Amino acid sequence: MADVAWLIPLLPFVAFAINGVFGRKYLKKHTGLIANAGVLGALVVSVALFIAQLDHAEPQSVTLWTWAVSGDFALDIALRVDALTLVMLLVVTSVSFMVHVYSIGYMEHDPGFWRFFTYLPLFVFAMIMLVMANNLLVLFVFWEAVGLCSYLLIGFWFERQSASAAAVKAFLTNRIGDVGFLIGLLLAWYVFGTLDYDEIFAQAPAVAAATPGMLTIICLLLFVGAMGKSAQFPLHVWLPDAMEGPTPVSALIHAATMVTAGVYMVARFNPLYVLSSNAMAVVAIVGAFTALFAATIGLAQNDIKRVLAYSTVSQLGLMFMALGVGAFTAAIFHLATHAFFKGLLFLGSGSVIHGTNEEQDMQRMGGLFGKMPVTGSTYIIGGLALSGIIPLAGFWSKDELLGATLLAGGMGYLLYALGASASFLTAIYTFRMIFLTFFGKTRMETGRFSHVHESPRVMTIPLIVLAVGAALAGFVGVPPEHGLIHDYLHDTFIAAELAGLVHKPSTAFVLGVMAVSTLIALVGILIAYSIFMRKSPAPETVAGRAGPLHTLLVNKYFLDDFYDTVLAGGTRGVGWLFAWFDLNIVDGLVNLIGLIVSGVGGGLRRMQTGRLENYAFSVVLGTALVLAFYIIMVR
Amino acid sequence: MIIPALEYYLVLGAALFIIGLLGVLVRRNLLIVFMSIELILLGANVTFVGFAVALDNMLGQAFVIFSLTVAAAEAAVGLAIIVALSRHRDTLNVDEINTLKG
Amino acid sequence: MESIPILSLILWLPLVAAVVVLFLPERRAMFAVSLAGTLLSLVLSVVVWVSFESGAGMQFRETFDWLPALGIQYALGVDGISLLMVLLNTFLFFLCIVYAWASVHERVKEYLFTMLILEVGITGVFLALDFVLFYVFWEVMLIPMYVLIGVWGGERRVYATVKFVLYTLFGSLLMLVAILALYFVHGNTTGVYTFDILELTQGTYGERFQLWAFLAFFLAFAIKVPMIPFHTWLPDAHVEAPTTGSVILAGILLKMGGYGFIRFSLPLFPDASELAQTAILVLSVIAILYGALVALMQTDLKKLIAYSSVSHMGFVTLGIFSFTQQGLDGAIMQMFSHGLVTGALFLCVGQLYERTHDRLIANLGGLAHRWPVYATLLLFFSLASIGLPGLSGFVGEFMVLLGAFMTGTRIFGVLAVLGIILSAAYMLWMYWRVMLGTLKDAHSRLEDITRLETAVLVALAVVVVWAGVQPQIFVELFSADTSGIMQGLAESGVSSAVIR
Amino acid sequence: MTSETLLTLIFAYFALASVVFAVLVIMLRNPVQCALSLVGVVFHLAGIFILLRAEFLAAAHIIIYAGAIIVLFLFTMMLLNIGAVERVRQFHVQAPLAIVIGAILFLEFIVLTGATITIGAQGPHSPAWVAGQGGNVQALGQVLFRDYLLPFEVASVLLTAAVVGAIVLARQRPRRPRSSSEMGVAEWMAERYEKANVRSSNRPNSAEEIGD
Repeated sequence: MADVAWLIPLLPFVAFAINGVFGRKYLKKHTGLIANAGVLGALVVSVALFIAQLDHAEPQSVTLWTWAVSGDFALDIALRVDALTLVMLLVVTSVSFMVHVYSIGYMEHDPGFWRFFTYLPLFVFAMIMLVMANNLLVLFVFWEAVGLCSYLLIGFWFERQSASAAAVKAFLTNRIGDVGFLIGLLLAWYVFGTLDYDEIFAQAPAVAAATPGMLTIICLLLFVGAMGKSAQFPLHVWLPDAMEGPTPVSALIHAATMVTAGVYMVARFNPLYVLSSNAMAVVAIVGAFTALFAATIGLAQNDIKRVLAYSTVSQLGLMFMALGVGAFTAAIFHLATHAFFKGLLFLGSGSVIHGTNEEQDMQRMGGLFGKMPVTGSTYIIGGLALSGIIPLAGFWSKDELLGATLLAGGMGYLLYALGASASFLTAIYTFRMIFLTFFGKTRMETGRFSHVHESPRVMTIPLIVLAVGAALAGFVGVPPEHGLIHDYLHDTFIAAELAGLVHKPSTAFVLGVMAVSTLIALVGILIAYSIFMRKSPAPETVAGRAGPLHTLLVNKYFLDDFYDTVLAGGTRGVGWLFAWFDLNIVDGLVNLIGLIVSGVGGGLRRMQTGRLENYAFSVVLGTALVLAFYIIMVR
Repeated sequence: MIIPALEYYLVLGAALFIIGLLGVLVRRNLLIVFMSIELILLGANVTFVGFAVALDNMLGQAFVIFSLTVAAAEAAVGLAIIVALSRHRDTLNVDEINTLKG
Repeated sequence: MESIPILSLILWLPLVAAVVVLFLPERRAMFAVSLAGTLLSLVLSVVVWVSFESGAGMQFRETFDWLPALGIQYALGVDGISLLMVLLNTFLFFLCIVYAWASVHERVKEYLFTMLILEVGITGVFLALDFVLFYVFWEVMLIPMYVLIGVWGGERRVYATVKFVLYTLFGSLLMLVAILALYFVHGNTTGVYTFDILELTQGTYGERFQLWAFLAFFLAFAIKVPMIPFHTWLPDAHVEAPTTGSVILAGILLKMGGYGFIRFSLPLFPDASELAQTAILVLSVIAILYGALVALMQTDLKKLIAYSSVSHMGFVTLGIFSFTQQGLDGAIMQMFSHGLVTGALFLCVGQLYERTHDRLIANLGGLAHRWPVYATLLLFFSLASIGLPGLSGFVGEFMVLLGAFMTGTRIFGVLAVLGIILSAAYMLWMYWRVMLGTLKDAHSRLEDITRLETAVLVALAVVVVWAGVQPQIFVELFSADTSGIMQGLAESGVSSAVIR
Repeated sequence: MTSETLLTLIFAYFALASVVFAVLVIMLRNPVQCALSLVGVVFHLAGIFILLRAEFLAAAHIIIYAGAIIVLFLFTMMLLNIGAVERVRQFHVQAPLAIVIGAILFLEFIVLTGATITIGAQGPHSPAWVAGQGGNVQALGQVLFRDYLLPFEVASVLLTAAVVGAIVLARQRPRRPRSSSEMGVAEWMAERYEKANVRSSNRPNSAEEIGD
């Protein structure tokens, strides 16, 4: 069955190729159908593959061709099919398909329609290859390829300077992470002599015993790559800016799939990470810190998409936190549920933007529920899932990973505190967003408000489908620790169990954590309700009391400005210095040599008087000298 | 056998040669410069013949014949150049002929 | 196959075409002949490729006595390394002539003649198996390049071309001295006075001699590559050269330096190479970072690409002097890829300049609105230049880095990796400023590139993708030869050579 | 007085005389007098040659130099009408320096001739052999026309070439083919003007300008 695995990436790629070559001149609006067909095909094959392998998800690989052989370095392009891949494939293809369908409606009037439906299947192709990669290099190749698609799609409306700037920023920030990844990859080859997953995993214990430091360094470097792609502090700055792209892109790439690549990667390398407790600790702390850090910023943003973006950063942080304590299954579980409800929220916000004629500022919305009932209700489902209200999808997964931190003990308590605070804030900003957008009195001008309309079916149906997913997807993880997904991924993450990182919780413990989580979420929602609906205290009062903290949050802790001036400005400064040095010193030296030569030539030129007797004189002088030399020296 | 000794002839040749050389270096009149060149050739001829006799080898004398030929050819061509030059430039002053100036 | 002197045909066909062009009156006819000549050369080199047996050393050899008294021969031959360079060369020249059809209208006859002679010179450098023959081609190539920049160049062409010629001449004259020294040293020790490259490569030389000869060769090659600080001729030459001149300059001329290092420096002077290793690695890393940073601050498109060449060629020397097979293979792939990608980028800039008459980044913007095809292709080649995985640029850089990570200190590898951030920064910044944003009024009526121009770029793009997706097709050509070089290094007692 | 002393005295006279005449050649102001001094040099050298028993060469020198070359010089002077002494400086600025260098060179020559010349192998043409041939003229003829015939012929070619060259160089360039009557007035005026200009103003500096 794995023999048809190559169809999964191929179908979106074919769609990309067709649209790319013929889209502009011939296909035009039909590109949407072709892209949808390609992604649907991938989805169907993935589901078929999943069903066929439901019982025995043995890792299999399909070698396609040899990439390069040089000395000891030999690398095949191969596809891998195992439990983790299949889970990821399902998430990626299903959300992708929904977004594709939705985009037909959302992008309908855009002149770059064909371009959009060229980039989007390309991204799907790259993402599929990323999760199907069988070795580090292929992973890296498509790691960068999804980054490229992200670049292309963020800068989709290239006439906007801000879009282009955001695209470049995203690419460069990702590149910084990728450099870490690349160095880790090169070190991995240096240490293991191979880039193949299974071979690396097989050698990992021996290497860990021999040079534990090296293993930690490799893990950390790979994690730097994950930080870039999954927007973890301090490389998170690109993701909020990435909202310059069309909203379906934000839903697909910057919420559901690409940004989770980092989580996937760390999970994929679980046999490596479990061998290095230091690396695990770093992952957990970075994740937990990012979760809280981004959630605080999310409180103070007014752009509906930016709130979601910081929320995504925060949720990704939770996943990393789970990874860091060895709860790989919980992380992947949360990844899957997050893909559904965050995809839903983004598409919903897109629907709002579409319906309000390109309004993104929540301060100028309000009272939209009546105008957009489908969008509104699905959005609330997504919001509840994100806040972690039982029994929606987000609840089960978030609860599980919070529980895992507690079980880890030691540092885990701190992590739990960070994670729980993050979920508390999540509930607040999520419902702040919902209340500001859909409820209360509208703050739109009447003329514009009257034109607000519900989106067409091609957009609402994906919303409904995703809402169902957001509501029910959690049940694959029910009962906690023994759900379908746990069994399915059990073998993949066996390393964590062997390393003693998995602790079996008691039923009382599970129920206790669930109760606390629900309580936290409910309190958060209530606070949001009281501030933003009841206005007691009014939002302005809260902001005023927070004072400098509020300023800090609105300005995202001034981190972007810091990067702009210090890093970008510093690089430019050094570049300017070097350019000056090159032009004046290096080239100056070259020209100086030229000047010296021509100066000496000019001096010698004067000796050419043009007078015969001077020349004759010098001949005679020379003869006399030669003879003198002969007489004195030779004889 | 050669009387007086070969060295005397060589010194005579050298003297003529040097005088001719000085003429070339010192005089400004092109015609006299040419005559000085003839002096140089004459100095060389003396040396040739001196060696030819001292070494019992007629080649030296034969060479003087060639030297004479060259002298004649040089005089003919050189004077023709002088004629052409003086027509062109109205001067025989070497100082004024410095087209080679760099 | 044996009876046909196929390499001689590849080498001299452009010359024949050049001579024929001289007697043709009409532009069409001149182009037809030139195209036929270069195409035939290309086809023949593909034929050589197809019938090439990888790992069998020098093949298709042709040897005739030229000046037997001095041991000088007319000797040609290819191994994997030179074959790849010849392929690149004939391919680029063919495309350049095609491109010229669309763009060159002044002094066509002289132009085609110059280009074809240039092709002969460069092909000869890669095919020659005799040092004198090699040197002759090495110098012959300078003359048409001089003419090309000097006649069809930009405003400061005289300065640029004189600088270029003097600079490279300086290096190559030192190389001539070293070649002669090699000849005599080899002759004195073995009694065989020969300029045969293969035979000279077999010999062993004293360390002192190696050092001096290495330095002389090094200067010649380092100037060609160009390594920092011998690079300043490059930006000037590139900026002033006509489009095809830049393509050839960046595409192939620079490769002669890297080729020289691989073919001569390592096998002939292993001990001296080892002594120089650290210094050259340092220079390479400086070139990568410094070139990229300087490129970041350029305002002229051509200068930007010129400095990016300095940066990319830093990877080549880094790979070669990592003394690992991966590094060597990577260096060759990087040369191949850089030839294609930078050649294409210069074509792109040429097309841009022809339409807008402007190369200053600040004066451009938003061109993607008018030129969708051009925008796509420029983006493609910019990404390839960045070293996006899946395209050819990545293969070379990656393998070079693999090699660099095996040198004693991995710091060179780590620093070089940082260069890829910078390369992304300047290329994307350039693309953003030139193609994206709002369109300038002055450019609102410009037409997208023609089908012919598109075809040229697409041809390059296909190879770029091919080499990126399945580099093994190219790597297997020369990996046996590079492994031979590595064996040679190890046998000469180079302790820093890592065979793995 | 032995014949040796006598011969030495004769040599001394001829040598001194020729040197004095040579000095006169380069010292006299009037070129005609210089040419005549050169004749003096040649005659006295002929005496030296006779001392050396190179009778043919003595005769040849007188005939060619005095009879041909110096006459050629005199003809040239007549042709150019520069027999009169020019009222310009006759000697170069570099003269003192040149004389010093010349003296040094002369000293070097003397050092080299006086002390170090070792006579090479004796040739085949001993006085006895010369006498056997019937004298100097016959001996020279034997050598020249038997052993060195080809160089001799080449020399004759050289002479022919020199003659042709001299004629070509000295030939008066044909003036404009058109007479002034065929020119338009303006053209004729322009030509005159140009000529006058070249002759009057440009003369001293023209060479400089060309040189630069």
